[in-house]
Amino acid sequence: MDTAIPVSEPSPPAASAAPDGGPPVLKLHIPAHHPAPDDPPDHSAVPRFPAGIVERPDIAVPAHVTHPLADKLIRALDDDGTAIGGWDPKLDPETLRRGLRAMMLTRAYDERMFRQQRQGKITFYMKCTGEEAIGVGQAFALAPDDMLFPTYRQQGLLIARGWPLLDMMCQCYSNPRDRLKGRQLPVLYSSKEASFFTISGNLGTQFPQAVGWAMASAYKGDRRIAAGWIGEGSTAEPDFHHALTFASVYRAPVILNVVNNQWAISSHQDIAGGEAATFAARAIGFGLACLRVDGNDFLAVYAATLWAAQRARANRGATLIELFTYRAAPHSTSDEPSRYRPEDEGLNWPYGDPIERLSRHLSVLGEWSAERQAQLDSEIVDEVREIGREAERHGTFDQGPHFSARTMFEDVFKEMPEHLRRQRQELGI
Amino acid sequence: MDTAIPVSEPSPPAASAAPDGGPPVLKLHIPAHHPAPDDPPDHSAVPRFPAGIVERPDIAVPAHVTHPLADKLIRALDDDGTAIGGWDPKLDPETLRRGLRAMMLTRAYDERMFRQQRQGKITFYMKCTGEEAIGVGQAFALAPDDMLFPTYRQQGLLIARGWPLLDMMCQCYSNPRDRLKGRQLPVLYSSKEASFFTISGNLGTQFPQAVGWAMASAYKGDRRIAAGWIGEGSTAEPDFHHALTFASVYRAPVILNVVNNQWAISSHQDIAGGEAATFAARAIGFGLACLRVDGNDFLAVYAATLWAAQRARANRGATLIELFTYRAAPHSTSDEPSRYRPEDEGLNWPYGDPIERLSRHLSVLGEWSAERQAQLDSEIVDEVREIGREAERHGTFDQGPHFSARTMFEDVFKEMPEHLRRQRQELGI
Amino acid sequence: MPAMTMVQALNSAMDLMLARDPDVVIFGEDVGFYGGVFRVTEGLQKKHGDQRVFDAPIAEGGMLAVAVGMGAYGLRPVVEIQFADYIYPATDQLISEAARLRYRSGGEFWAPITVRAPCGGGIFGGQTHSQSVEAIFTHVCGLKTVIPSNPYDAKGLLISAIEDDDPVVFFEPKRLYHGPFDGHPERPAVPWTGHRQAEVPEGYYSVPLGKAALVREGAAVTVLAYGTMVHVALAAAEESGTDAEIIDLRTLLPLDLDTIVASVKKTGRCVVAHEATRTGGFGAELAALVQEHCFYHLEAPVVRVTGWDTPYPHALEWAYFPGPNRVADGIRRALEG
Amino acid sequence: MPAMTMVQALNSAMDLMLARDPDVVIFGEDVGFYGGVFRVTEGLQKKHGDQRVFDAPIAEGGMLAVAVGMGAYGLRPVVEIQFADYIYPATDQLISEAARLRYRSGGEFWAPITVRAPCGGGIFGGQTHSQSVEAIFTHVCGLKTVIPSNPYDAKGLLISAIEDDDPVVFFEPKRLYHGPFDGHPERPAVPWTGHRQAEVPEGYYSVPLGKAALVREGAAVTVLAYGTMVHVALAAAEESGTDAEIIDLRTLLPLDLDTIVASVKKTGRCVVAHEATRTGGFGAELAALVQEHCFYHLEAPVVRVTGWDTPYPHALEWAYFPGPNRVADGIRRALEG
Ligand SMILES: Cc1ncc(C[n+]2csc(CCOP(=O)(O)OP(=O)(O)O)c2C)c(N)n1
Ligand SMILES: Cc1ncc(C[n+]2csc(CCOP(=O)(O)OP(=O)(O)O)c2C)c(N)n1
Ligand SMILES: [Mg+2]
Ligand SMILES: [Mg+2]
Repeated sequence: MDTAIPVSEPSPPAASAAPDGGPPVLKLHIPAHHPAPDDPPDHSAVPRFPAGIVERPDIAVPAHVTHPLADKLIRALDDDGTAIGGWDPKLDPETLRRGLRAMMLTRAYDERMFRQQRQGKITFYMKCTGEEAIGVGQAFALAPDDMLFPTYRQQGLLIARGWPLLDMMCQCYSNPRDRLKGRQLPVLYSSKEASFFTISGNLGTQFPQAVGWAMASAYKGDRRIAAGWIGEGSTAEPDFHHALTFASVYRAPVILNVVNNQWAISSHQDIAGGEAATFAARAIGFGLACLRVDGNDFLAVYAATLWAAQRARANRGATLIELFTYRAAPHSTSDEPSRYRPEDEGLNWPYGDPIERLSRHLSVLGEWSAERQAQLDSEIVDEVREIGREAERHGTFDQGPHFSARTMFEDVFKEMPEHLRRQRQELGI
Repeated sequence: MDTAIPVSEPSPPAASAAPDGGPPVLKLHIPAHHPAPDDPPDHSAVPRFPAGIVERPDIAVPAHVTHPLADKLIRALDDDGTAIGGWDPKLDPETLRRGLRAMMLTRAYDERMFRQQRQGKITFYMKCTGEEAIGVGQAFALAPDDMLFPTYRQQGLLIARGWPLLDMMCQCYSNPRDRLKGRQLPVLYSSKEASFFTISGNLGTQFPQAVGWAMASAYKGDRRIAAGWIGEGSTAEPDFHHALTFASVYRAPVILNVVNNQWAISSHQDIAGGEAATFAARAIGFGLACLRVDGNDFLAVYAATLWAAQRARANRGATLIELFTYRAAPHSTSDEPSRYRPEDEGLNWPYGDPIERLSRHLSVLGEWSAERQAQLDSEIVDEVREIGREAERHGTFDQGPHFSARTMFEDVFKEMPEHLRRQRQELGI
Repeated sequence: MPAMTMVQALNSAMDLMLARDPDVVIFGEDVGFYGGVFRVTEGLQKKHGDQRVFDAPIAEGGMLAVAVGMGAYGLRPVVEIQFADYIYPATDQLISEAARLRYRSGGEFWAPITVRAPCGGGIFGGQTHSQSVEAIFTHVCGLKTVIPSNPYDAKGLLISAIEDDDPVVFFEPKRLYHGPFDGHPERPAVPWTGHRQAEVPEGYYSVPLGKAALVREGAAVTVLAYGTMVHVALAAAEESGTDAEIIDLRTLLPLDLDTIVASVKKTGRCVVAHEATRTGGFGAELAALVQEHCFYHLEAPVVRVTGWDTPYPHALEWAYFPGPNRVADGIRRALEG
Repeated sequence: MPAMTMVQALNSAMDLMLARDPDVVIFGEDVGFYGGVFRVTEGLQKKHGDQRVFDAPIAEGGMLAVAVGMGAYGLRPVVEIQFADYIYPATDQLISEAARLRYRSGGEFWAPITVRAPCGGGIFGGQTHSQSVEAIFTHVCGLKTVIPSNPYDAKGLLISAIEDDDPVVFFEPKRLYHGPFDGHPERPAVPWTGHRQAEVPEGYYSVPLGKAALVREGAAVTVLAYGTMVHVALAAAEESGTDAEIIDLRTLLPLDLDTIVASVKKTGRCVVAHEATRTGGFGAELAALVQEHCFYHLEAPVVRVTGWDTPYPHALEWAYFPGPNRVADGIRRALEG
């Protein structure tokens, strides 16, 4: 009888042998950077989904029913501007016009402030050009006291909630009317009144905070839900994982939005893991509901957000929404997209421009006309210019005035501790 | 003509209204703790999967073909000890006996060292009782120079690779034969020779390190792959997310193993997000292959690991394997499971004990007998006792000897900088 | 008055705050049903319900993030990090978020979070269950940092921390959970019973943040310590027969500089003691401050007695730990100059 | 010898190391095709291929983790963190892993990683693009910390860092990328061209880690500075007409204590300057060391001139930044005692 079984020698072939006649050595896969600035724009890798074909499940379905939607694209507006399918929210024309106006205001605001940076009046700016349907459409679908945890690219949320442009401009100028006392970079707004959380310069951090706020709301038996936003690039941060984990474990009443605008500065969404799966699909492994939406389709954005909001409010848990769009603007005023992508890539985006598409839709409905569009255009230009001038009268970054240096030591703590008082003295103020 | 569209008023009902007549207020979901210590053990929530029914895809399939496996359980050994289905690796009896021996050795080693702690000879210990098929089965399926990034509960890997128990024991005693110079808690082994990475006390950190090692191996055109392990509780850490993200983006040749032993100290796997989805399903959102395996089935563990290894070696990327098992032992010698779970919960685990199951299988094959089992039992007891005595002769934690305090200042850096030399002097040695 | 261990005192503080304030919630790894691996939250879930005291996924960063969101809502979350050594994954949410909210929002948002974490060595925890990481947080503006040395302070300070509207990092020297520890591992363990500072009122009281305690009066040298090192410093003073004045800082930030300066101006000599690694430890800040404010009263350099600049080695625990002999030696050096 | 900016010098160091050592790989956010947001890796991917220089997901912790695994394999990864302010998510892998591997494995495993990160203010980056976080890392045993102040050192030190077998955190003062900065924002920006230390050999050379540089000899007071503050200190000395000796530390850990002590023993006075928040900053360690080693030579307390203990406020950049006036004032206080 022999039980003296040696333990040391494993049975499979040694590592150096190739299995199944496959390739003999390992290779590292680096996602290709494509297309390069000099190449013609190429969106051939972006699948074309027709509008109206994705079914709209009941908000009460188990999460897994939504999982096949991770590989589709919810679209309500077709290329001709007609609304079709179950995801058409059937908004009245008045609401559609309000949506159009808010999107246009957002774009005009962005344009002015971008120029202000070029003129040296502010230090920095970030536009959301091409992504206006997201901020505006989502704000429209949420209740005004639902709490928002945005990134720097959802100014549309604030504008759609009617938050004064003047206030936003003064933040960018860091002038004495800046409610943030000149402490934050331009565009990192905060407004408790508008239920809009203070935007962080650190990517991702707000995403699980939204889950915590939602947990608190649920704990208190409140009715308000929370919504968080994150860029597709930032989904690689731990915060994304934490948001999904905690939302799943505690069934938090939150909407988790991934804005996939294809780029994270110069890195294509492939570098964030978009090559092998959609970002909506991240929900599957956590048993969360997911929707993947044409982010340039105001109607689809609105409808999907409303679906997720109703689901959350009904204690059915969180939904991850991937908003598929394109960052038409440079990343920020510090960015030089001409170094890493073809200049006209945005113009060729297969899902068009959100403002044009909604405008066309209103026309198709017979609720809009070239004249009304032109009038609204000039109205908005005037409005932004006028408010802009007023804001500048309060001070610009380059010319001042600014908050006094005394204020630098405030709000670090609720009450100023002794050592900060001493430091203030040391500064001689 | 009226384009003066107000922006401020959103259309959906205010937050305070309940949608669709649903529940009026939000509620926070806290996963129930069940069953309590005084309740009868209850595994009714654990689905019973029969053996042999899950198909084995070709290793070359696209990852998504494996995704339905996230909700199944790969089993090769049925309850009677018969191997069935496509995942039977058809190992020869000699290999099976070697596997059995390594598992038994692991268990006997654990038992001795646990007692050593109770006797005050070491400070701390962690057993892997009930999980032996994982360490041993996976080591058997990997090449001896594949790099392992384990947690503290895969001592079976080292033992199956034939690493001397004496060395492991001396680490636990922190005696002068401890290759880690008394610096680490017991069980946090390290062996470059055995391609076994230094175990961290910080949960999760090793998981993305395995991906980095695999990327390096691919970068160098090597043939060795890496494998990492993580507990189901620790999948909530960022490291898990990083591992999946980087493995997906760079198609790293790595096997990512989640050992779901139902518990993380006193927290049930529900607290890690196991209530809403399986841990294998986490792979889906990253486009990685996944397998979910009966971790108490030596054959299934071996077969699944070999599948993932061959796939990785063929440059087809990473596989996430969930090894479904039960932590039969207390979390560690510091733990008191009687405070949070029924004492006999483990005995009732529906998937049995891995050692008994492999032994039964060998018997069914006619390759084993009660006598051989008895003889192996006593052989192993003797072996462990003998090595144990030898190890104790080198010193125990309580009695010493230990490394000299001089060595405390070594290996912080490759060369000792001046300030550490001064501190060593200050200690007077 | 009942004698409480530090564990009981901390438990009592949370029990009271849960009862007084419906906005207090407590979560962390294993804190719910089990009551925490050090049993500090024992019984709280049973008494206050699992909506108020619950287990969290193993994600220190996630816990802090969720706490920030809860704090912004209006809750007062108390988060347990199982060991201070595992706080690193939470640093971004603590430093970039919890600590900065109020400032960056112009005072509109803040997060009244208390982060509890057992710290320090003395239990053979090896390098990942023994760390003292306070210096990482005292460097961060917007955070308060507290380390109690006895049950009475532990309860009173924890109540203050939970009531505070700024984020507080609250480190609990785990070696003190069940008894004072003078740094002599060879002597039998002493329970808290009988210790003056283990007489803890069952009801509500608080110990203010930012106030140090004079635990031993003396004229020859000032010893600045906190946590376990307060007891070690006392032993060192007794054993060396030195007329040392010992100050228990209790709160590192905001620091009670007045008490420190008054003492050092009196004694003219100063020793700083902590378990953390030396370089860049909080002792560096203390030495810097003392020489800034008491330079013309100092008769000798400020001496630092600290953990070495190495990880905490499992089997060499007592060669690493700055025990009474090393503190006494530090005192001697401060006296000799 | 060509004049190089700091950006060019750093780029040249990496270019050379990629060419010399096939085990060097470089990754980080936007470092590949684009060449980094500060363009420090410009052209490297094109020249050395995307297997050697590539973009990483936005996950600082993931990058460090992967670098540790690569290091254990035998590579020499160079990781760029886009701004030092974003290093916090990587602290766990840096502190608990990279820094401890060698120790905890008894010398078997280590990770020769270089972590590059632009640090400091001066570009109106607001509170999340201006931080100086070196003190968090100098407190961690097992890490080396480097901050160059000019192109010559930047290249030589980066080469040393990449060649070093221990993990090195390499902070690059972003305000110095394109020219020296004396702390006078009102004056026109100056390019590196013409600066003595911008004469950088195109080939291989190294500046050893752990050696400070005496950048100005003087007898009245010693100023310890690093990074941008070296230039500010020089301006302060000139403008105040003080006979100040200025030491550029270059490496904070291991620290060149001998050079510091020799100087302070000579001058009897010492000012420490850094941009980071004061409490617990590296200046605390320097002040503590100086008073420990030079107590009987000191004629006045060591003065710290630093960033305030607040976040770096966007519009109050120059009230926050410790400019030449404040350094000169610190010098004056050190001289007056
Ligand atoms: C933690 C952290 N890392 C890095 C950065 C620098 N950074 C700012 S924006 C950005 C790209 C973000 O891309 P994405 O998440 O896709 O958002 P988008 O800009 O496309 O809206 C990076 C890397 C940061 N702000 N925070
Ligand atoms: C970062 C970190 N957080 C917390 C701990 C404390 N801790 C040690 S083991 C453990 C439970 C781990 O559970 P799991 O991952 O399921 O592994 P298992 O013990 O079941 O094998 C915890 C919370 C730790 N070691 N590291
Ligand atoms: Mg993006
Ligand atoms: Mg587990």
